Amino acid sequence: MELLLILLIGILYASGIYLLLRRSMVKVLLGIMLMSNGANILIFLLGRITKGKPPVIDEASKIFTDIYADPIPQALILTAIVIGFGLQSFAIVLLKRVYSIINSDDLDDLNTPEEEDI
Amino acid sequence: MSLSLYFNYVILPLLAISITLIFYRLFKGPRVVDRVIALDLLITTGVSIITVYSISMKQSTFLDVAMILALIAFLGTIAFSYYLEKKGND
Amino acid sequence: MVKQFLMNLLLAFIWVALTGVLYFSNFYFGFLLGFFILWLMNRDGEDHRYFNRVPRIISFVLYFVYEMIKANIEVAYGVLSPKFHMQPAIVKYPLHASSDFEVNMLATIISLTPGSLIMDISEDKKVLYIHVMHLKNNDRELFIQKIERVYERRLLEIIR
Amino acid sequence: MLIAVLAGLIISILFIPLGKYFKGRLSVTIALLPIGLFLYFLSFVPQIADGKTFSFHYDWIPSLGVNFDFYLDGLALLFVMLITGIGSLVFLYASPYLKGHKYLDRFYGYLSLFMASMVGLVLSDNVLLLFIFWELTSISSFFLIGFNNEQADSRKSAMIALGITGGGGFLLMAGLVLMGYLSGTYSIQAMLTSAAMLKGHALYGLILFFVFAGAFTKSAQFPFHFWLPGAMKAPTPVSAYLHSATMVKAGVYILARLFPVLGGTDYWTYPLVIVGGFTMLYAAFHSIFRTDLKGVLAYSTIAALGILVFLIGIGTKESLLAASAFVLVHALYKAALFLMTGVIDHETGTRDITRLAGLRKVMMPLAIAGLLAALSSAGLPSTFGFIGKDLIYEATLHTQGIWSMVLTALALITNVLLLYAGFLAGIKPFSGKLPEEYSHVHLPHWLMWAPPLLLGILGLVFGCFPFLIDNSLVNPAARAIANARIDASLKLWHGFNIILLLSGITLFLGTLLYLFRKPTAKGMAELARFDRFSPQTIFAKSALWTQQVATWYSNIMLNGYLRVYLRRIIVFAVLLLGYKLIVGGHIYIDWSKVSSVDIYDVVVLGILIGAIVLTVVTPSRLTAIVAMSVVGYCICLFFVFYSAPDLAITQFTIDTLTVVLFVLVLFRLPPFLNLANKRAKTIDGIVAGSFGIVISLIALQVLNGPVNHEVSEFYGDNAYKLAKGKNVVNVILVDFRGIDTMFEIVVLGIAAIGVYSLLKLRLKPSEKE
Amino acid sequence: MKSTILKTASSYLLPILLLFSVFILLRGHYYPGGGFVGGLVAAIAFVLHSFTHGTENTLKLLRTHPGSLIPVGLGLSTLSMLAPLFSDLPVMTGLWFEEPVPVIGMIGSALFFDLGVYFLVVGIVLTILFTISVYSE
Amino acid sequence: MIDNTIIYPVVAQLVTAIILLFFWGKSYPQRFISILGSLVVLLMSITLFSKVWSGNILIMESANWKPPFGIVFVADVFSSTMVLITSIVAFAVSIYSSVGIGNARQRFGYFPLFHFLMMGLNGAFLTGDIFNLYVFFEVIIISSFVLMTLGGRKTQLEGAVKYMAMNILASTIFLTGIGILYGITGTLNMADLAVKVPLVENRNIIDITAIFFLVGFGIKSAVFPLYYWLPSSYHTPPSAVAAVFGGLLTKVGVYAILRIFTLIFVPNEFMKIVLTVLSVMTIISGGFGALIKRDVRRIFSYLIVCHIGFMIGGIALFTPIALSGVLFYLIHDILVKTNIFLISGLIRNMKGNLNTLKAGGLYARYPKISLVMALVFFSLVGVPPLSGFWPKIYLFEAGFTTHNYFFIAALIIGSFLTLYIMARLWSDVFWKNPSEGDDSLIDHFKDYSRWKQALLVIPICLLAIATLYVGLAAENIVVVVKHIAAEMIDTSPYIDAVLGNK
Amino acid sequence: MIDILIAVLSTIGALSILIAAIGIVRMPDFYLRLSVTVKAATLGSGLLLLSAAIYFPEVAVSTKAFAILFFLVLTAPVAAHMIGRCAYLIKTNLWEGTVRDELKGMYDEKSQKLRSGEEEDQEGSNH
Ligand code: NA
Ligand code: NA
Repeated sequence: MELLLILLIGILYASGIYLLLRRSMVKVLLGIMLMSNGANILIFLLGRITKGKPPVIDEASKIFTDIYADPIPQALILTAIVIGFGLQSFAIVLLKRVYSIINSDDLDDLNTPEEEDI
Repeated sequence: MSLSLYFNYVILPLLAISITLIFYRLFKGPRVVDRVIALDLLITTGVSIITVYSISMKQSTFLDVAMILALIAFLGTIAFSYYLEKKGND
Repeated sequence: MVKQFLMNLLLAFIWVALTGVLYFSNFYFGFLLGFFILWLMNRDGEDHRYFNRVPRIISFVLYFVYEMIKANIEVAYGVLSPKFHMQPAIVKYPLHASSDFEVNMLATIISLTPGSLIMDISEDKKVLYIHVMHLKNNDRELFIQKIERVYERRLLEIIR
Repeated sequence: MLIAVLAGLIISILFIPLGKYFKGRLSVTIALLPIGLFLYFLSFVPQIADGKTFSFHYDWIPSLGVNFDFYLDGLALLFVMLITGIGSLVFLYASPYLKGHKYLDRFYGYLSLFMASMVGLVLSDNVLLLFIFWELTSISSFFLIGFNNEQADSRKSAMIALGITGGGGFLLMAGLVLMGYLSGTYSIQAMLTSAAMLKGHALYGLILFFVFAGAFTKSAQFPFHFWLPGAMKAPTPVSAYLHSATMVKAGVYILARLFPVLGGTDYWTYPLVIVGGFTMLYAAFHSIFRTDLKGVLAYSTIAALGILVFLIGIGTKESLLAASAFVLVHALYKAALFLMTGVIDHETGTRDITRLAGLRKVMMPLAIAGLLAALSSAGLPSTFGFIGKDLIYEATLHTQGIWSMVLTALALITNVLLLYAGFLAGIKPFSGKLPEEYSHVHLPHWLMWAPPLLLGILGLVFGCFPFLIDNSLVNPAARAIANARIDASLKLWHGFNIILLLSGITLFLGTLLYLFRKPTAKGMAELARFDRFSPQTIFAKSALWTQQVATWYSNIMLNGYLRVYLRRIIVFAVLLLGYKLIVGGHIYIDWSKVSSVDIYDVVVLGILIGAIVLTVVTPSRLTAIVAMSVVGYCICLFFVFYSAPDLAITQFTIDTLTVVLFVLVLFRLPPFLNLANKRAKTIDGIVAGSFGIVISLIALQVLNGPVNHEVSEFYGDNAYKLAKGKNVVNVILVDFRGIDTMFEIVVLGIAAIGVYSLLKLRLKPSEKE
Repeated sequence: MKSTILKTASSYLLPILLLFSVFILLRGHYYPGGGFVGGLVAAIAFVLHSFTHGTENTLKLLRTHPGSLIPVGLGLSTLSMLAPLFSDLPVMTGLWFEEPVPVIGMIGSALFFDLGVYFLVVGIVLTILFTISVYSE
Repeated sequence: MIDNTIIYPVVAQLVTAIILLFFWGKSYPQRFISILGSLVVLLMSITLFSKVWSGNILIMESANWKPPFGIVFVADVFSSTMVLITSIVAFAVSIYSSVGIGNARQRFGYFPLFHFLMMGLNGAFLTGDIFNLYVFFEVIIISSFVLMTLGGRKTQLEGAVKYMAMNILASTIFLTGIGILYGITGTLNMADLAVKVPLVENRNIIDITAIFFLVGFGIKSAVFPLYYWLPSSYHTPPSAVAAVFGGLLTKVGVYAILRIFTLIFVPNEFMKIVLTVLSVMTIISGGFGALIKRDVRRIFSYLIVCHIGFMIGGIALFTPIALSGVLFYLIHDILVKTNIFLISGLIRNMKGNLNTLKAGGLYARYPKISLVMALVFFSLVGVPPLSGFWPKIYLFEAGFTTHNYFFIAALIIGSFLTLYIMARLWSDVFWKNPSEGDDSLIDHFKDYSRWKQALLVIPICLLAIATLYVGLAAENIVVVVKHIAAEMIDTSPYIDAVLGNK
Repeated sequence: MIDILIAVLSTIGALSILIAAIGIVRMPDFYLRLSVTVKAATLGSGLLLLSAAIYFPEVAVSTKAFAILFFLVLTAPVAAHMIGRCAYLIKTNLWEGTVRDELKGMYDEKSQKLRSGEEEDQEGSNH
């Protein structure tokens, strides 16, 4: 399974970067999202994966009686997801604002000739 | 054959085939509404997969995830309808 | 008032079910929580009497499940048969139900029944537009009758 | 001593900003400062003459080895007397010269700053302290050259001067730090013990390069000389003081000062002799083509500086003695000429030699001053200049073999030309017939004519009575430079010898030249034809070229296209990572660490990849979002499969909300346009793909390594016992690593504020920024 | 959107979702869930309401601008982070009541922290979404 | 030593920001609270610094968990110095902002955002946990995004889009690095990492991980070829915002590089070569860019890049002397860069324009303020004995020690370009007469009340005095930076303090 | 015994979902796809959830399963209705085999208000 996830990580990063290199701001945003997903899975995988053993202690016991998945990467990813959500929602709104000014989501239309903005 | 194995080797593969088919529709479209219902169905099937998985793994904890999915999945569909209705077409 | 009370009670029950802790205190807490949420909503209450409905509800549910399985088999047949022999149609169904709640319940039930799907309710809430998979012989009257007989009348009995 | 140095700084700090409250009332009083300092340092003369030296130490930055270490020896004393002495005269002179000027007090502020820095420079024993004052002189010079800053060419000259001297400054700094690093001290006196080591060190050449660069730029040696004529834009007292008598000699000073440490080798001698020699010839030649009085003086100053560098380069006792004496000689006559020029300019409004004549009739004292200075510059017997010239010839003649001929010839030619230039400046304006237009001209305030006259007279006095200064100033200075005993007694009369002959030839040829060659604008225009080969042009061109290269480069780098920037960043990362991966080699799969695969894993993965592909290729924005949410939901399933329910929930909820957000935002947007051509897509595909491969390979390598779960086991063991929770992830989030969560929600809060403000805030046009 | 069905559905889904969100919030320490997800679910409840009833009506229902929940939630979390300072403990140290409380279980600063997160998330999501939808209209 | 004092500069900023949020929309009380809050933080930072300076490294184990299990905050001399400088800058900028930032922006959250940003910076300096560092970085970038777009003019948005895209990329790369590091070592505590990373057998993977951090922090600190966002964006926000950005944001990247590359990854030969090349190119790129620009803030933006190169070069040399130089430069640069952007705002107020070709005559009009500005400019150039001069001694010396002549050449070129550019700027903006009849040249400053004028000028003077102190009392700074450099070379006191092996 | 019950229920459930999946691929138009999927999938999920409710002995878990079922039943029809309505509004084509479309022309183009077709009579009678 690890190998498949490695493949997936590579694809997520690659496609994220590919979209990041587009002119459309929406695509850039999607690229960012794909990449952050890639990073999350990378953290998840590199913390080593465990199937079907969530890090939740049983109702009855006070400590783990079985093996359990590493909770730290999960906590890190959670934090990263939440932060990513904050950034992405702001970015999406920025997109809207940009659109309402230049009437397009082509980033090249946003470039201002330097003389204009001095 | 234990129930756990049955779930793992029969039910889950069945559901896996289902989501593959559903995804085929999502991939193919042709219209966005088709994709949206495929997505909706994908999530419903996802709820099922999680349910089955929790039986197969004997971990009821996963049902919590299924619960959240069941509760808020349709918001996405509503949002897409909202979009399409406002926009008029795709 | 009654409806609010019932809604509140329902919420308290859901709470108990969710937490899975069958204590009176838990119920009480759920009730308070529900009250708070309803207070938040502050909707105008409509009077409804909820007495002796339980047996009817149960029989209706059972009947509905039966209908659902039956229809599901039909759908399965429709999906799996190599040739399409559906006769889909959008049919206008004149409503007897009047309140939002009634209409909604009816719509949900019709939607859950395989082979039929609510497209929309008219602005004046007089008709439902229903998409049917098999409008047998293109006979809309028969379909309308069936809906009325099987679902609407029973439902209204329970609710009203 | 510290007070002596800092007094000027303090005065300047008070004067520059607060000047307007003084309103010029104190301008003469302020001259008490240099006069006081002059007298203070005068008191050291007898002791220094006896061979004593004085050290002063005050802590400043001991940890860095930079302290107020002052060292007063003959060399320092010579310079400090010049600085304070001429400074006194200039301070007095400037008072009437700039009378009523709006920024007179500011002017005095800069001047005090300069004087203090110059005093500090020559007194510093610590090379870095020296450098500090060195740079301060450049800065004060910048402000003084640009004093009339409404004029574009004033500003430009100030810029050029600062550019050249500042640039050289940084090189000098590198050199001084290198010396300090190699010898382990920044004290020049302490460095003397390491002199042999430094001269033998592999980096000796580099040190010399740096030091010479600093000295040549400061002392206006070819090819850096051209800032000096430009600096004549400064008010004339400034030219007299900074750009002739003192500051420009800082370069010479540092060469002299470092001579015992670095000097005396071939690497030292050849560059200095060649550059100095060429500079003196070049500048002397150029001086005779000028028609602007200050231009003439500027070039002759450069020539004099060339002579000094030349002499220090030769590095014999004779030459060092000559240099010591010539510093004084030149300062006296050149300052006099400048001050005199200032008066002429001030009174007649012109400095054009071709128009000036007969002024002796209206300002006799000035004419005397001019004459004395010119004669001294010509080296007429009984002037101090004569002694200077003698010493120079003596120095050149005392070199070995063929060199002696060549160098002497060079000196001769230079002297002839300089003589001409001196006459031109000192005699020409006063001789001949007074033009009508200047008949109303009269003698200015006595503070303006007395200083040049005094300087001229001093030249005569020192020339007639050289014993006044030989043992008191010149010998100690030469001694300090050579770090050896020198006891030459300066004499006006050496008897008939070859030196006298040379002096005579110089005088004869120079006078001849003066009599037969008249300065004309035409001559200058002729010379201007060669401007395109001049260092100034070359520097200007290379500056322009640099500017063009910078423009070209910056426009390529910052072309405004985000995707280009991102692509470069990625390529950079891929190159570094890829290089390391390839170098590291040995990529393998450790099957023992790979877990089994279930069919649903594969299916979900397949769908995930399909959804990614759809996101990338779809032309419909909405489809892209649908596909994106499939990506999210599939990842959510993975999280469920691999034991992360909390993650699954969060991922799912957030994905759904993101869809809502997108949908709310997007419905007004036009469809995707196919904006990229195939080539761009291919390149981007390769870049992105290689990054993906790199990441995958890295992940594989990490997985092959061992794993450490010490921390997570601690969490698992203590989640319930100590933190009273059973969902370890949540316990981590609110307890073990609660700080993360705290600030993570701050991020969210900020994002919300941002969204609100971004959409709600509308600036009025009146909001300025 | 003018769908009657959705309108009706959302008015009974709103209380259910809200209830559910509190449920998720309170049990987070023991099961999957917690303040963050709870807050998201609560926010989704209101978002759904606003889809059908319009943002203005939802705002009326809330009685106050959701943005004001941001400082409240942030403040609550910050206070529970800082509370240990008063007993000379490092920040964020869990402080617990001795006895468990029925229904909720152990009550400690972590719960208040999560509660702060809950309010904050509701405030944030609603601020973002309502600002956008008002802007879009 | 366990001490809650460490967290006060972070918490106090947070609390200030939250209180400010309760005063949403009311600009008058916000100004007051902001200045007061900044003052309180400044006092706390001074306390923290003096505690650390007089004693040991302080740590605070958040949630009372021993490292490496909990997130630990560590105040060594380095971090407490950074916090102190940041607090000085924050105090000055918050005074300046009360007038320098328009009412509209103040009502829409400028002050809370500003304090959140400062909180993030202080947190980033103090945290001893690498993932927590990431979180604080995110706090920093999100608040900077918002501050950058606040007002939403087109140029602002243009800058913000580029700024965001590249910074988010940086964060992702940084996060990837953290993930890899966790995968290798299983820990996130920086001291623990410092112990565990050297024990890892596969050195190659450690080098690779280091590259992730290099690229991530390199983008943040605007190193060639990762610097594009900076010149594209820093001229767009209001000057007070640009001041904080210019002074602190790139420096926190440098801080992170210094921290990570001294504590966890010690640069090997390969890394040193890479860093040298980057530094040389950074200096050239920044210097060239500044040379061709005619807008004051664009010039300053490029100069930031140029001078980042000095610091990166110092890190490449990696000797105690070099690190002392870098640290000294860092302290100097924060104060000066902040101030020059504040100055640019003042110039804009005075001239209504920041184009050097149009503006002019400031010296004649406001001689005293101009001279304060000149002092700052000369400090920037490194005119001795002002603050920018001293670190160069160290850098030169370290360059010679390590025979890194490329860096020395770049240092000279960079210094020279800076000198030339600032002199030209002075000549254009201060000396030259302004072009006549240009409508864009309006003096708003003179219309302000005395009180408002003072609020704009005082912070500039305050920072100028701080700069002057750094220059003239360099001994004190030298002692501090030498101490820090020693801590960087020998990290065992840090590790022992955190992990408690005494 | 219980195991067999669970196996049967879950098999039917999974097959229902499979049918829904086949349906969504095979059905010729959007409305039919929608029609097929919602019910079959809801039924299938419902049966699987029932299995889970039986499988896990704890009351809390079983109620959870029922709660999920309840939510699905509550939301799925609404979602289906919304997307179906929206598809019609944006003029998604009906299959050519469709025998009757009484909704045609009933939406007001601008306001998207849906007429019942009966108000004319009323209004007519009022006149
Ligand atoms: Na969280
Ligand atoms: Na949680």
